[in-house]
Amino acid sequence: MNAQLPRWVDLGLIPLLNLAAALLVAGLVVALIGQSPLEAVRLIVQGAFGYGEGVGFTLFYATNFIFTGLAVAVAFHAGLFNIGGEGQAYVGGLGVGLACLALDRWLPWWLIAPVAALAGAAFGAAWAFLPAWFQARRGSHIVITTIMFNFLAATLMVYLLVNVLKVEGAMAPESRTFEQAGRLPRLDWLMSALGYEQGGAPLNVSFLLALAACVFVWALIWRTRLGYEIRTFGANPTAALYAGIDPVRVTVITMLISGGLAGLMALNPVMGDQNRIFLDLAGGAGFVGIAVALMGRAHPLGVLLAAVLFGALYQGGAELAFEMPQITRDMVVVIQGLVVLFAGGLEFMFRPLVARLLAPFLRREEG
Amino acid sequence: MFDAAILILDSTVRLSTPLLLVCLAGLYSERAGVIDIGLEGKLLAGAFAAAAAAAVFGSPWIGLAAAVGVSIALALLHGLGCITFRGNQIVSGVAINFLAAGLTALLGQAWFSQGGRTPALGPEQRFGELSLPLAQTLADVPVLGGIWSELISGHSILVYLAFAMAPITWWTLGRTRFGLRLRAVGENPAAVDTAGISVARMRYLAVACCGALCGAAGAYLSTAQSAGFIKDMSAGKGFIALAALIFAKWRPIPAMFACLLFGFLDAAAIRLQGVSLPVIGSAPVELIQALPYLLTVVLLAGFIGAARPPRAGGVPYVKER
Amino acid sequence: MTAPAIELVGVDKSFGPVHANRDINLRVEKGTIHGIVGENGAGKSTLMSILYGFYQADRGEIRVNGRRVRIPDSQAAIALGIGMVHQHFMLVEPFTVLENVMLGAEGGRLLRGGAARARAELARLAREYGLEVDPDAVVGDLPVGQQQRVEILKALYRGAEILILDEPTGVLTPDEADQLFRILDQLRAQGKTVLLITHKLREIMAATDAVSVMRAGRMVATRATADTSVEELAELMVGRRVLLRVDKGPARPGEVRLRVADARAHDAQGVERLRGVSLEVRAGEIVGIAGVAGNGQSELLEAIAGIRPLSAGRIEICGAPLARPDPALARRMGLAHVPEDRHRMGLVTRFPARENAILGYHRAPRYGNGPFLDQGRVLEACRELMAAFDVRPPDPHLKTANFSGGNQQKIVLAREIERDPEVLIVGQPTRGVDVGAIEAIHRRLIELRDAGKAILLVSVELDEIRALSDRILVMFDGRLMGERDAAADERELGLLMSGVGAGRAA
Amino acid sequence: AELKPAVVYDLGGKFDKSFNEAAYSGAERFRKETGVAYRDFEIQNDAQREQALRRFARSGYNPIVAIGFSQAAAVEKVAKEFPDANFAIVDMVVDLPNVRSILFKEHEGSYLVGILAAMASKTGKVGFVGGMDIPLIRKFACGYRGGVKAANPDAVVFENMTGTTGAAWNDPVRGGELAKAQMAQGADVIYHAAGGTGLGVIQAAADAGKLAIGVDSNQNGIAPGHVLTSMLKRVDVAVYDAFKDVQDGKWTTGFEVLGLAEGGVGYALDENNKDLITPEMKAAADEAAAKIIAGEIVVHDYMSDNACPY
Ligand SMILES: Nc1ncnc2c1ncn2[C@@H]1O[C@H](COP(=O)(O)OP(=O)(O)OP(=O)(O)O)[C@@H](O)[C@H]1O
Ligand SMILES: Nc1ncnc2c1ncn2[C@@H]1O[C@H](COP(=O)(O)OP(=O)(O)OP(=O)(O)O)[C@@H](O)[C@H]1O
Ligand SMILES: [Mg+2]
Ligand SMILES: [Mg+2]
Repeated sequence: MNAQLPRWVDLGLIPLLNLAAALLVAGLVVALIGQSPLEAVRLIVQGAFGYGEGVGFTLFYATNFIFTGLAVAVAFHAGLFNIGGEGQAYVGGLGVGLACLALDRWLPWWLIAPVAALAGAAFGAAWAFLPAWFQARRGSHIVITTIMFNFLAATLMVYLLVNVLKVEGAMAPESRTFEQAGRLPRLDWLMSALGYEQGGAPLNVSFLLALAACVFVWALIWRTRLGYEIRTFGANPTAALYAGIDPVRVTVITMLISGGLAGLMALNPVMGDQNRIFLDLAGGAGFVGIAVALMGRAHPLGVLLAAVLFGALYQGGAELAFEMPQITRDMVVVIQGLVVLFAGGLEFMFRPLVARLLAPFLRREEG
Repeated sequence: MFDAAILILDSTVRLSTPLLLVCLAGLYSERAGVIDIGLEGKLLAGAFAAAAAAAVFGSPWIGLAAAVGVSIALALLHGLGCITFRGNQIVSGVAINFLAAGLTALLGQAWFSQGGRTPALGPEQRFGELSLPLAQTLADVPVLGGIWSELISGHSILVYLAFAMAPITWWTLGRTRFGLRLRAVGENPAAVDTAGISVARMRYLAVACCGALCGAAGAYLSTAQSAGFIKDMSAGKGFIALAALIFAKWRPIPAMFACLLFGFLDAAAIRLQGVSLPVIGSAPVELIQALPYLLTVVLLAGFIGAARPPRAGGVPYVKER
Repeated sequence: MTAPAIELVGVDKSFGPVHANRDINLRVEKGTIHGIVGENGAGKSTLMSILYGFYQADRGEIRVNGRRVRIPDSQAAIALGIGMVHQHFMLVEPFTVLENVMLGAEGGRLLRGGAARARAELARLAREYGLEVDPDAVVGDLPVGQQQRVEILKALYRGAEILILDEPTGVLTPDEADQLFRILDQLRAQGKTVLLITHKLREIMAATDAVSVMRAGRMVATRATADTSVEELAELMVGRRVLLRVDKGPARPGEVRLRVADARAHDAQGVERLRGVSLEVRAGEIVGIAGVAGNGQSELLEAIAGIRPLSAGRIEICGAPLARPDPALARRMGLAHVPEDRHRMGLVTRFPARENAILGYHRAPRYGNGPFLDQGRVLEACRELMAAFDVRPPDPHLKTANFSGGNQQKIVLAREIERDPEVLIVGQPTRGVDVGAIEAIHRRLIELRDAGKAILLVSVELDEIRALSDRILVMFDGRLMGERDAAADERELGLLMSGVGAGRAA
Repeated sequence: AELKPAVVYDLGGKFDKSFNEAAYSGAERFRKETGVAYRDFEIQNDAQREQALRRFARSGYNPIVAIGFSQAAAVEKVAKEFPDANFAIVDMVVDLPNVRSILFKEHEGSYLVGILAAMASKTGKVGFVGGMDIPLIRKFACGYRGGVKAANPDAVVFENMTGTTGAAWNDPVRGGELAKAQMAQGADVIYHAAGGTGLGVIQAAADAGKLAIGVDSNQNGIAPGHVLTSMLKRVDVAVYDAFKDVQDGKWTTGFEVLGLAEGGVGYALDENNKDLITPEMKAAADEAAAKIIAGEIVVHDYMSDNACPY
């Protein structure tokens, strides 16, 4: 039924068709509410990509999703389903924040940032360790344990924020705001090099770190011996055993890397934007990461693109809600749902049709 | 002491009911090889539909019907994605969750203008508590009265439905043609196909069952346990139910006990708050709240061996590659 | 003259770019056993699956008992009295035999009534054809031979008049195979028609009335079995002359390279599968282990390879003890291992060939520096392996699942042999492989022996064991029953394999 | 400056039936009375706070009212960027020349409903259900406890929090269970400060024929006859005043603490609960209110020392 299609069709045309279909249905919903769908799409696109600040926000959100998406993707290659990105990122925020709180009065940002990044990754990894260990050693299902660890992370963080980290006399359960040195620089230089004005967008150097993480994950998975072991274990555990790959070791290491990536995500909101440890700092990015990883087919480039798509939906959606008060923020969630549905769940819907339409043309190409 | 125990158990029953319905829903789907991470969304959509319909038409039964209908529709959408078009089941489930969260709030606001809430439901629009025979008479008999009148009697009809569904599901899976085929299609769809049965049809039936039960659970949430729909009111129950399903290794009767366990932990946590315990004294609220999750992890790591999921779970059935 | 049971006219089938069946014409007479042979990937399974309604032909016509029919799905095939035993069993492993037999033919909404009927019918079939299986056994726990019976029972239970068997003996011991052919004879005697796919030309000669040969998707010839020979069939299949006998000189054994001392091991269920096995393999000899599948051979290979921990005993490779169960360590000590089940263990079928070319050796320094794998060197190594073993197509980037069975096997063999190991342990090297490939594989193993390597060979093909081995050990129920030389009498070996024999003390 | 009012709600959303909704109704009241339109925005995540404030400021909105303590950092930043725009923030102090900070003495209002609860209780046991265990909620709880003890020193107060994730504010089922647990221990009046979760508390109390106390907005109408009263936190007034002050040219900045004296907190008395509040109860509450206003009673503010003496 499915002919082999050229890569540009599989990776370019079909995703575009899917996206278009999602937007079409979203447009119908918008029309039902009595607003102009075209205008809505224009607002989303314009809001997400049309001007500097919008682009800045899009990339800011995308930064979060890249990290959490990569976290899920790495685990996925080992056949592990890490639903715990949310909790790992939350606890990672504690690591990042503690590093900043401890050092922001002594060191410059470029010395604090690596420490904070390491701390975030280490805390995130630590939060992934037990579920990994239990899965590898005791056979407890990693999906459940990571879900449970999400709840535990929330509980731990509320406790710490309210009882330990909160500023005396302040209302909000959050840590003190970091000094200047506890803040990551913004990317104005990069944006203006691209001809944009970043404006108020909190885009910061953790975006560059996210890009580096994409390269890192790509190299790890496809270029290293460890990555080879991870993929082998994920694709065929029996063959992995045969090849002398220790399942416990691979499971634990993979989850540590996955949790570390999720923990790194906290760098963006904590050190890059809010400059303090605050409630719910992961803000659902851990869950969006699942969709991002799956839509990006667990490939870093795909994750990057999917993350930008989601970032654009977040930012463009906010813009839409702003400009069209009748469209509430819930509409944005609906649009996200439709995009995930069409680009993910129904991704093969148009494939047979495309294959049939392109068949005569492709055959000629072959011959 | 005994009374306190009865009250905790009573609360356990109430809290486990939506978990159990959703857990069994997931069981139908996953035993047929369709992983369903969208349980949460279907539960939420069901809760919304039930409350909205009950508010408009004034009857919880119409609400239940609407909930079941809407949840089945979402389940079929999930099916369309991962049965017909062979998409990724997890992505499709995630999409359902997003859609349900967004659409319930959006439609709720559009229809009722109460910020995504449905109007508060009056007693006649909700499922009331059923009083079983003799509940009044026995109420004052020690022990038995507590058990019969408090614990067993006085729940909504959906509670009895949920607890009846566990054995019914067991019987259906084990004793009927439908059940045999459903289990087979989750283990080896190719075997089902070569036996001349349509894999797609079986899987669609399974996800429809899943939708129906999620709908019932939603109706319970919004028209029995509470009196109306609130945005995001499912509060993660779909995921806990999924955990219970894995915990129970995809078997109906253990699923019931797993849900009861989760319900019990929750009920206990609710009642332990602020109570001064021996040895530790009054524990921080957070610790108590974390207890169910901690215990789950401990139980999983300690007592439950590796679970073997239905073999074909998560894999779309592809005959010709 | 009665109409043929099956007649295919101009059947054509493509999977995307793969043209699996080209313009096939075939006549199968009623009440005969009709063999079909062909190389791996020739299109045999595809053709049979079309007949069974599993795939749809793109073109062509099917006639059953002279009547033109459409077979859109398996239900239709069943209704026409066609049953099929697939190459890869179509069984639901966690189900009982009874449940598997009933699936799709339950006879009512509730299982109870149908179950009683099915039980009675199973008892009848068991009596009539000697197809005995415990109806309440869980299929996944049954040995493959029994599983196959379940498949046959399934077909017969559905009233099959025409039975298709796709490589039924690939997984059977000679004994089990004989039993199968007796059953097939009985079926024929009852007027049923059997279509038999196999790579074993001896079986074709012994069991069939007629035989058709496929090559590269085409039906190249049909012969009455009486009028043809193994040599002719092999030539028709492969398109060239094939040497069916292995030529080898006498062995020149050197020092001991592999020593297993009193090894004991358990399986996942805790059953003891190795009950004190001791053996030695010397450089420059092939030691064959004969035995009915499931008597501990798999566990022995896994234990030597470091995959399965021993509960007692010792393993020495090249004179040094294997300190812990670790396949990577065993490899470093000079061991190479061709596992019995290449799909499950020897390959990651989702990977391209080049990545399978380094499976187990991915930590070797020659494939890169530090933590990195050098893609260029991996590719080069894969090309060399493919050239040395004539893997077709020689494309390192092709997904391994898309190679035919024989070529997949060659990839595994090439990887393990070309590493120049001191000790090679091989399980079922030619299972499911066509004659052309068998010839090549056998020749390689002999070459390796002559190069002074120690080889331990496990196979359920007694012919293969006898053809290759310098010494033969027979395994039964986790123990070695005795040692014979290559010229040993087949009957005597057979007795040892079934646990009767003088050498019990060994 | 020209009047062009705007509101930014907190994460709960403008229809949270309590805090944000109060702000919304204040803005609506202003629009109805004056005919001046306003703009509002519901944020979806933390990064949007600044974004929304900045957009409003850039488009010349004035005043811009931010609801909720979580907005403080964002208001501080944006107010510095736009020194000519006027900002107001509810529930937190931002010490800038162009920001009006509005705080409420929730403990005072809670104290009053505490008195009413103690007097309405037949069992001498009352309950409190909070959303998340954060200082603001403890402030409610502490004031309530103070009022209860003042009216009945022997009274028992059960205090529970709902959870630790965002769901804590939207989980009526758990709210209901918490209420049932408290009622099982004897509580017959339960005060909630738990957003949407509180609806479950009210429902459970109503189902059991007991009493609940609403919060922030007037929630007496949710289950008439079963909501004893509601602790009003007049965010609506704060928003309305902010808009109105700009319109009337009477805008001031700095700190505003709205307590009983300023009419910023109070308890709701209307059609729905007039039969529940006896004259004695009303008298007691009003007397306490008078004393608090006069300074004779100082209700302890939990936030001042992170402790509750009651
Ligand atoms: N499901 C499928 N999807 C795509 N291509 C297939 C599929 N099954 C078979 N093919 C292609 O059809 C060709 C014929 O395969 P088939 O399984 O019929 O061979 P075979 O003769 O049975 O080989 P073997 O002896 O190894 O079993 C193969 O070379 C393969 O390329
Ligand atoms: N995805 C695919 N695309 C194209 N051809 C395929 C694909 N998967 C399998 N094939 C082909 O189908 C044929 C049969 O493959 P199968 O998986 O049955 O393995 P096999 O090696 O023939 O099994 P056995 O070892 O039991 O004989 C092979 O020739 C293989 O090339
Ligand atoms: Mg085949
Ligand atoms: Mg084959």
